Amino acid sequence: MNRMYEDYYRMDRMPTIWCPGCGNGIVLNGFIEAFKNSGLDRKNTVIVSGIGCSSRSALYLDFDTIHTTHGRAISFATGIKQSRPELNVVVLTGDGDCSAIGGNHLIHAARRNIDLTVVCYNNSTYGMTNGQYSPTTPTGSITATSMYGFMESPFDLCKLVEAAGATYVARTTTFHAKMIPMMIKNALLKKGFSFVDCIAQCPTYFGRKNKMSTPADMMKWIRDSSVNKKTAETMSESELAGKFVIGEFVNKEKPELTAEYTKLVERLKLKEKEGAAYAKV
Amino acid sequence: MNRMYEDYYRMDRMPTIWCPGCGNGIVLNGFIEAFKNSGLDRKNTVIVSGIGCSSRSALYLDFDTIHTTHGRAISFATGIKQSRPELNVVVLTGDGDCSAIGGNHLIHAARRNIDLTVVCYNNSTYGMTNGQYSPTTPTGSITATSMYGFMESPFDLCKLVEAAGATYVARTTTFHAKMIPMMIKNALLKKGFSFVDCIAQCPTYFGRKNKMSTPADMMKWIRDSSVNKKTAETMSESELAGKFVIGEFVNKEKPELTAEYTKLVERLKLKEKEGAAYAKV
Amino acid sequence: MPKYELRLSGSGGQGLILAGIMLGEAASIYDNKEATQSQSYGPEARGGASRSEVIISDKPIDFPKVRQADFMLSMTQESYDKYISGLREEGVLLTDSFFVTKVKPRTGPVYSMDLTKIAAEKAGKKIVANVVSLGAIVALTNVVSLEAMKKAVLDRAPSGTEEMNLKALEEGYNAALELKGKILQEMKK
Amino acid sequence: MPKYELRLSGSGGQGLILAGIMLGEAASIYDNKEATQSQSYGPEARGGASRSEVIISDKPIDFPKVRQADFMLSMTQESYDKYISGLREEGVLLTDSFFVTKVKPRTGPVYSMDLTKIAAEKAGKKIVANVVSLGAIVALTNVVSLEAMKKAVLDRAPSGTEEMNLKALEEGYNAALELKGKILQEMKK
Amino acid sequence: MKMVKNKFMQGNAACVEGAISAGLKFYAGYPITPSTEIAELCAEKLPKIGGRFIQMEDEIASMGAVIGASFAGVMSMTATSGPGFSLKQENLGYASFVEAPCVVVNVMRSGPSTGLPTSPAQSDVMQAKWGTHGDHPIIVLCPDSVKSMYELTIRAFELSEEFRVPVILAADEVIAHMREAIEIRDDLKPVQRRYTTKKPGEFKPYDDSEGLVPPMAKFGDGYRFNTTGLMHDTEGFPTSDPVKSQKLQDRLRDKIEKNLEKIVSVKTYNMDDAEVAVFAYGSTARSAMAAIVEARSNGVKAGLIVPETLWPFPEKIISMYAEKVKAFVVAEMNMGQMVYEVERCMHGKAKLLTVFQANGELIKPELILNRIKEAVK
Amino acid sequence: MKMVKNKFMQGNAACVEGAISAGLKFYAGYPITPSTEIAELCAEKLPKIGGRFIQMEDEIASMGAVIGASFAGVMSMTATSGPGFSLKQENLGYASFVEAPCVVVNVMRSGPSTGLPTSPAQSDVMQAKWGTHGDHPIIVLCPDSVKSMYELTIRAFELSEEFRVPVILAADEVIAHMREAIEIRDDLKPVQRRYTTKKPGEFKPYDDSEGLVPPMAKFGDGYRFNTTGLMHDTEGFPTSDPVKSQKLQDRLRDKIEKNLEKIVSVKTYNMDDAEVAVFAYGSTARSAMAAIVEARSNGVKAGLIVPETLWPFPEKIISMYAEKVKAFVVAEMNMGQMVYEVERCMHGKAKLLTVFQANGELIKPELILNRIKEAVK
Amino acid sequence: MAETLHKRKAKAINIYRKACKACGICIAFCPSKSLGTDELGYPVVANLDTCTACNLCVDRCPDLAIEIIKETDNKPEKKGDEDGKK
Amino acid sequence: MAETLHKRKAKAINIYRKACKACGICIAFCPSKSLGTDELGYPVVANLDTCTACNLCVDRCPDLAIEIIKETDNKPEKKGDEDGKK
Ligand SMILES: Cc1ncc(C[n+]2csc(CCOP(=O)(O)OP(=O)(O)O)c2C)c(N)n1
Ligand SMILES: Cc1ncc(C[n+]2csc(CCOP(=O)(O)OP(=O)(O)O)c2C)c(N)n1
Ligand code: SF4
Ligand code: SF4
Ligand code: SF4
Ligand code: SF4
Ligand code: SF4
Ligand code: SF4
Ligand SMILES: [Mg+2]
Ligand SMILES: [Mg+2]
Repeated sequence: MNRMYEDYYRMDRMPTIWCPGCGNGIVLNGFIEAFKNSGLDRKNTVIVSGIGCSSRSALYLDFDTIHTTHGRAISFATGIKQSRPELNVVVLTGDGDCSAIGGNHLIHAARRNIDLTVVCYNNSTYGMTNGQYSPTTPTGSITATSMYGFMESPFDLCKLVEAAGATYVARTTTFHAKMIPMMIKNALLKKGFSFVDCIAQCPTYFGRKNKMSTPADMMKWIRDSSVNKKTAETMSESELAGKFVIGEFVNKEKPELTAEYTKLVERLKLKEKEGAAYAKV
Repeated sequence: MNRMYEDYYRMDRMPTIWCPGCGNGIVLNGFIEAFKNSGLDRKNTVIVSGIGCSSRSALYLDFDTIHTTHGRAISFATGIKQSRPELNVVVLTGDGDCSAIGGNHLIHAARRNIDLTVVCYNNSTYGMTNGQYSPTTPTGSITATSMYGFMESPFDLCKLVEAAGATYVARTTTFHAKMIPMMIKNALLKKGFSFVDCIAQCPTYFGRKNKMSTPADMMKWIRDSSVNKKTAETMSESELAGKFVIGEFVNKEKPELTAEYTKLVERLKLKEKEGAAYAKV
Repeated sequence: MPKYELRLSGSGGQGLILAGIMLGEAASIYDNKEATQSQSYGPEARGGASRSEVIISDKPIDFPKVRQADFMLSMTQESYDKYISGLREEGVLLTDSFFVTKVKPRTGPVYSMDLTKIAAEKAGKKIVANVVSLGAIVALTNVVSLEAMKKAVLDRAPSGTEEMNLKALEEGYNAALELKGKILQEMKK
Repeated sequence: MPKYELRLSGSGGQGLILAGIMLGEAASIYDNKEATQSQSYGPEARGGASRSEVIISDKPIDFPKVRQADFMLSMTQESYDKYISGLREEGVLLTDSFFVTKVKPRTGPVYSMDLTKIAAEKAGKKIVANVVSLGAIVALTNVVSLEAMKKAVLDRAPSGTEEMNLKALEEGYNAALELKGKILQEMKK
Repeated sequence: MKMVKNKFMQGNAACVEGAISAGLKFYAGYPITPSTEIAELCAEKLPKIGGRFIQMEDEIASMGAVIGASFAGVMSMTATSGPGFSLKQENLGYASFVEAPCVVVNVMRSGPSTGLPTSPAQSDVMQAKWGTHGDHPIIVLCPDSVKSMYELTIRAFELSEEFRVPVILAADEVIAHMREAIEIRDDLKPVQRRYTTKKPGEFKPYDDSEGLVPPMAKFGDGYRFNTTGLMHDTEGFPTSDPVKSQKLQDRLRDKIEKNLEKIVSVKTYNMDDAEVAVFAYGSTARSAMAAIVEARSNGVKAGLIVPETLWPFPEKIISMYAEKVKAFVVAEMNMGQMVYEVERCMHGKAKLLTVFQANGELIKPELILNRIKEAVK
Repeated sequence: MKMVKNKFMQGNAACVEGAISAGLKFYAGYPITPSTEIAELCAEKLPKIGGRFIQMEDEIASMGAVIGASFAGVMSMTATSGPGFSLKQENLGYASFVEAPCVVVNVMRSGPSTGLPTSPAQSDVMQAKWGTHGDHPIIVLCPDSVKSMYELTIRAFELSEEFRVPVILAADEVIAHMREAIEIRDDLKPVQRRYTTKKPGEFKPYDDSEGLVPPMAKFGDGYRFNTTGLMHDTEGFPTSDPVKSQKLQDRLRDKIEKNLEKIVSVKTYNMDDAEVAVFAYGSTARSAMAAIVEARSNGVKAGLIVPETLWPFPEKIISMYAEKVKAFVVAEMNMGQMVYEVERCMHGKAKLLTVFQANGELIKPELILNRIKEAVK
Repeated sequence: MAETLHKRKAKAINIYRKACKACGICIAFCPSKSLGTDELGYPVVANLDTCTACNLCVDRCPDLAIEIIKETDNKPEKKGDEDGKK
Repeated sequence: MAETLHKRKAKAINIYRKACKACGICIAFCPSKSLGTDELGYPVVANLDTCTACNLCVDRCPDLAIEIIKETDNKPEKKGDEDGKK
């Protein structure tokens, strides 16, 4: 392994359990690069993950890490952040983890605008359980539970968290690997709920079932399905079906929950003091 | 009780448990009017509800009714619809039921575009448990768990289900009582996931805590906070904060899940037959 | 004093839950007795009849629910109808004579008082009818001392309303004493 | 036949799970014996060593896991290293000589065969190396009849590949028989 | 004509075969190892027979969908494993309380929490009975072979319809993932639901005058009935009447307790003259079988009791044997669960020895054999 | 200086007072009757003392948040009732497995399912022990007065920190909603967590060489430790090694089982010469108390056993009294739950009579008295 | 039907006292102030003549406790304290 | 630093064989076709001269198994089969 990130990896846990060519490694490296560039203090940073291939990320990072239950990472993260607002809290999660079983926690964290950074490793399948359809599986895909072609429509997770109230929302892909650190860094530095959707390949299940026999084939499909945000604006809904729109969608300021709560605590303290002052009179 | 709807109510269950001036009755009457006008067959219609004051609606309606668990009405409805696509399935639910604990089922049903009609009695509080804040409570409001003012932002449920993929989305209020039947009727007739957000008053908890001492006061607040969709388009995000935008937001066609599944079943039957034919050769 | 069970009943807005709590506080905090208070919950508690139950005793209270009440206050006809069967035949009944108009004949004493009217006219506000009742309860039952009751009421009175509440308590107490006297006299006859 | 335990091991893509299933089918469906098959699961099953276990017996099989295997096939060095300790000292070892190069000396017989090469050269495709192995297993162990094994292989062969699979089976069977003969001869020496 | 097909298949596949034979037409689930094959096979097979599959967003929703389908009159099932089984508990309690027939398969893996997701355990057997809040009727079956996974799945559907109760098939990973030959029968009639013969207006969904298990109506048949998870009266409407409440609770208990002979099933081996009884279920019963055979060959009179019904617990049989044997050996792949019941029913009449193991591996016969030997020492 | 304030308050309020005395600084919950007052009081009081409250989107998230806060080093609690308690089970198992100290209050209402939401019951007591999948350590306390709700809440925090285990306070609606006078003490020191004295790099979060309960580190202190719900080794990383797995499971059991004398607490009344022992807990213990007093005044030597610790179950005490008394009477507001344990521990040594009631009403003393009388007949 | 001399649009405003919860909504929002309140807070007809039969009170009544009989309706006026319940 | 005659941008392309999973991504997307594959599918340097040191292979390698030493870098070339693991 090259030594670029060896300080951030738990080297004794390597190699990862990930299959050859799995996109998870690309996203994880991108996260480390972003963290390095963010200037944040590792000591004050907690990595939270759920269950899934992607969620194993937490185990490889030399941070305070907590590998929680399937779908619930964001709720654990919420407890950490609201109880200790001085900590930077990052959630590394999969499309299944954060948008199937965990969809509700995702939208509520966005609504609350709690200062979490959520990175979704979006491979449009449940890799860990051998490749069933997920809420982000493109319509028509073959998976272990949609052998006749997936009949539902996928979520556009960026649109969803935007509608829910997130203050930073962006999407990139493992093909666009250089964009990952940039976006995650912005997300880390945003004081508010931020979400980065990283389209990634699961060559083992999604790829193979959908006639992409190598990891590179799947990355080519990702490349060919990607559309720049600017370009996308000129396209119709039907033209955009099955495409991944890449770019930053939201980057705005809004009062952040834990900071507002701290203000309340201060306010009540003050009141108490004033109360005490009155009492003395 | 006047006899307008006596055929649709379970008269022996009357009066409702709802407080004087509760908005739930207005929405429920609106639903009945809509159903009458829809031309749908009551025999083929199932009403599903969760738990909450609003969810008690199911008990008063002379239909096949199922009063399920808190937040899960949509998942029960999904099972009913996917197992028996010929049934019309209606979900009567509250803001807590469908967007707090049940938020995930809501967005997933919208994503799947399963033919359900979901009517949300949105009183921005948990009436049944005596008025805590809910995911639709306006920022700053006083509730049983936000005695210092609610610090989070509310969901715009219409935007949320639109982003999730719903094919019919509209909002009205109990003040605009005449619009309720119109919108619910459109929702009932839409072959796809439809959602009607009905802003309603909980005078007992939300009203009283927020200095609206009578039900009419709370309806006046609703009236004064309502903005027509057209007007809203000309307003800025900050101008729209705390407002209820009224109107139809989505009304589109998209393949519906259970119908698509029926096609699959037919296709496989055909294949089987062809297979059998081959076998005979 | 042995175990004494009181049930205060009326409708949602009449402040009877609070009255029960103040009674319990008077007994347990200021009179150094044992007391438990409980109340009805649930959807049926919305509007309709509401009730607050207090048990007062010198010894620790085991079973904490009122079974056959020794005393009952009814501030509405509906609550009277609903709960009267839970009052011991010899138990004491106090009603607000304005709201409770139909009372069945019974063995135990019936005190019918203009509680709400007293509150409005003597203390200044209808809403302190619950405190008027507390005064009457002290006079009629002696389960707590008037002193303790006063302290408990003062503890709970929003600042600025202390006087009104004390007035209400006293008016209730006095009116009830008077009525009790009359009735005892009548019974002697 | 008493209980006979086989372990087929190799890497993920070598079709050993399927081989185990076909072996089980041959025994249970066509030879009317009892058979169980099981395999390793889990993240560690991704890449790395994979194994399929088959137990064949005349009597109902109680404990369904292989404990001390009577036979082991290793198609990779890694799987050999990982599982060899589970083979009885007297048990039969079959390896793919191309992939398994380091075999420790042992009491029981070691058959080292060019299974993959046979598949590629004699049957036409590397991927039927698993079926070649099955042929060899039949020849070396007699746990199932060649007839039964053929039927089981045919059942599972995708249409169009029947011949190739049968060929693979036979080639494996013949090559193993030959080798066995040789080795027995050697042992006699 | 009875057609028997011999098939060599996984326990999970046998479950799906059994379910389809029994009449399964609706499956809702969320994938989880080691139960996933059940979902995948249902996704493949159900549309071919006019049934329907849906993968829900989580296990809670899956359980909801299954109950919905049940009231829609469609035979329904879901399958999961530990973490998902925990999530289903609330709706499982609902199903039990509203008496919705349905089948829930829990393929037990090593826990608690995520545990060892691909390794076997038997540590959800108490949860299967007590996992949801409140008292509630439940039936739990436990297969010890691929064949019994097939047969008990069918039995699960039969019992669920006969008693209007969710039936849990508590399989362990070993049984779910191993392959054995089984006979698939073609002549099975789908399980039938008992529908009311009453007319709309006369029908009450929880009419206790019709016996302990009231017949049902289904949505769309014009009955306009109501169902609620609130305490309810015979008409299916909320009540807080203590008498009606107790009556319902009693009936829910009695419909199981008074039908034990129809429900409880226990297999015994060599118990006639046994001095030591081994109590084991699921794949552990296979180890126990090897152990008692070995014990007998060592001259120890050991017998084996294998409950197919874990709940209701076969109290009487255990009490009866407790009077006869010197000792019980309870073996389970957990830290001690069904042993609580065995000990309770033994009433101190015999010695009790145990083999508990919760490390992701099937218990080896020697461990049980050692305890058998200890028991007669 | 000890300052005692007398306050007349609800059980739920006493719970909040106790929690705050113990050091509560974080509450996450989702409202549900009859526990809601706990959330409301925490929302009001916590920010005043520099603590924090959050209302989550459901009970699952609440439990997750509480565990997150626990690892962040903040003393945390959640409260719920039956349906919510069922939903918390998965994460409760996680908390137990990763040994996150926290307190979960379950105010029991009549179930199953939505049941009678405002009426009392004691029907989640088996669930409290067995509700989540997999074997797992847990402690369950049960208050029988407002005072004991205050005290046992404090005790819950103490035990949870001492044993790194989630502690469940299983109150019933009667105790939670009734008001009684209690003494609030001002001199209580907040419960302290045992933190590691090791340096980063040396610290292992599950180091069994440090005794049965390893000291903790918290997030943000530079330890860079890992926690996982997968089977884990002493360093907190996944393992599937059977030996390490069994070792962890054994330690989790032993940290409770080998500390029973520190954990188990039982109150007895008049048991010295009792011929009949009544076993009752929570508000039912109050009825039972009335019953034994009445029984004694009728000349029947009745005593009362009130477990403050429901789990671990006070086995030894029950076994001991079973040898002494003629009969046990078990009274509970359910269809029979703790009775399974009582019967088990009695080993057939005495008669067993029961009073089960699950209709939303507190059991009346007469019912218990009747059984006491029957017992001596 | 006979023409009437005044512009009265409603023949009657029926208030079903047993169904009515005295919430006051109908009164508060009647555009023509045709409704008033009795001492217990229940609605009463204040002025039938001003009623435009707009039906807003009916649409907004949560409890179906009010009914407008239009001049053009054939429906009879409610009699006395009849409840309207079956 | 001494000028070189050719336009070579990379001093070396290090492939860490033990970390590499032979997924082929680096090879497939190298814009300059500088990487090739050995018989087992592992990447090998096909042409160091064409490498533009764009680093795309590094960014896209999931396993940090490849490294570009630029001409301008001071870092030494990897030696032999050294693993790079600590
Ligand atoms: C409650 C629960 N349900 C189901 C599972 C099984 N499970 C583990 S990971 C997973 C899906 C993971 O998908 P995703 O988050 O997209 O991760 P990926 O493996 O694709 O990276 C599922 C369904 C579980 N562990 N817990
Ligand atoms: C699992 C679970 N959690 C919590 C509750 C308590 N509960 C009942 S209704 C309700 C909120 C209802 O809010 P909403 O859906 O908005 O209905 P409303 O009463 O406002 O009409 C809650 C929290 C419950 N019944 N079940
Ligand atoms: S299964 Fe898919 S997601 Fe999981 S490690 Fe393999 S390639 Fe990656
Ligand atoms: S509490 Fe609020 S929502 Fe519930 S019935 Fe009363 S007014 Fe309506
Ligand atoms: S119909 Fe219109 S005008 Fe007449 S009373 Fe009703 S609201 Fe007023
Ligand atoms: S709106 Fe209806 S319920 Fe309210 S006061 Fe008017 S008639 Fe009565
Ligand atoms: S740095 Fe660029 S040009 Fe050089 S090998 Fe890598 S991808 Fe190819
Ligand atoms: S991308 Fe990395 S892991 Fe894949 S082949 Fe190239 S060096 Fe190896
Ligand atoms: Mg995924
Ligand atoms: Mg609401």
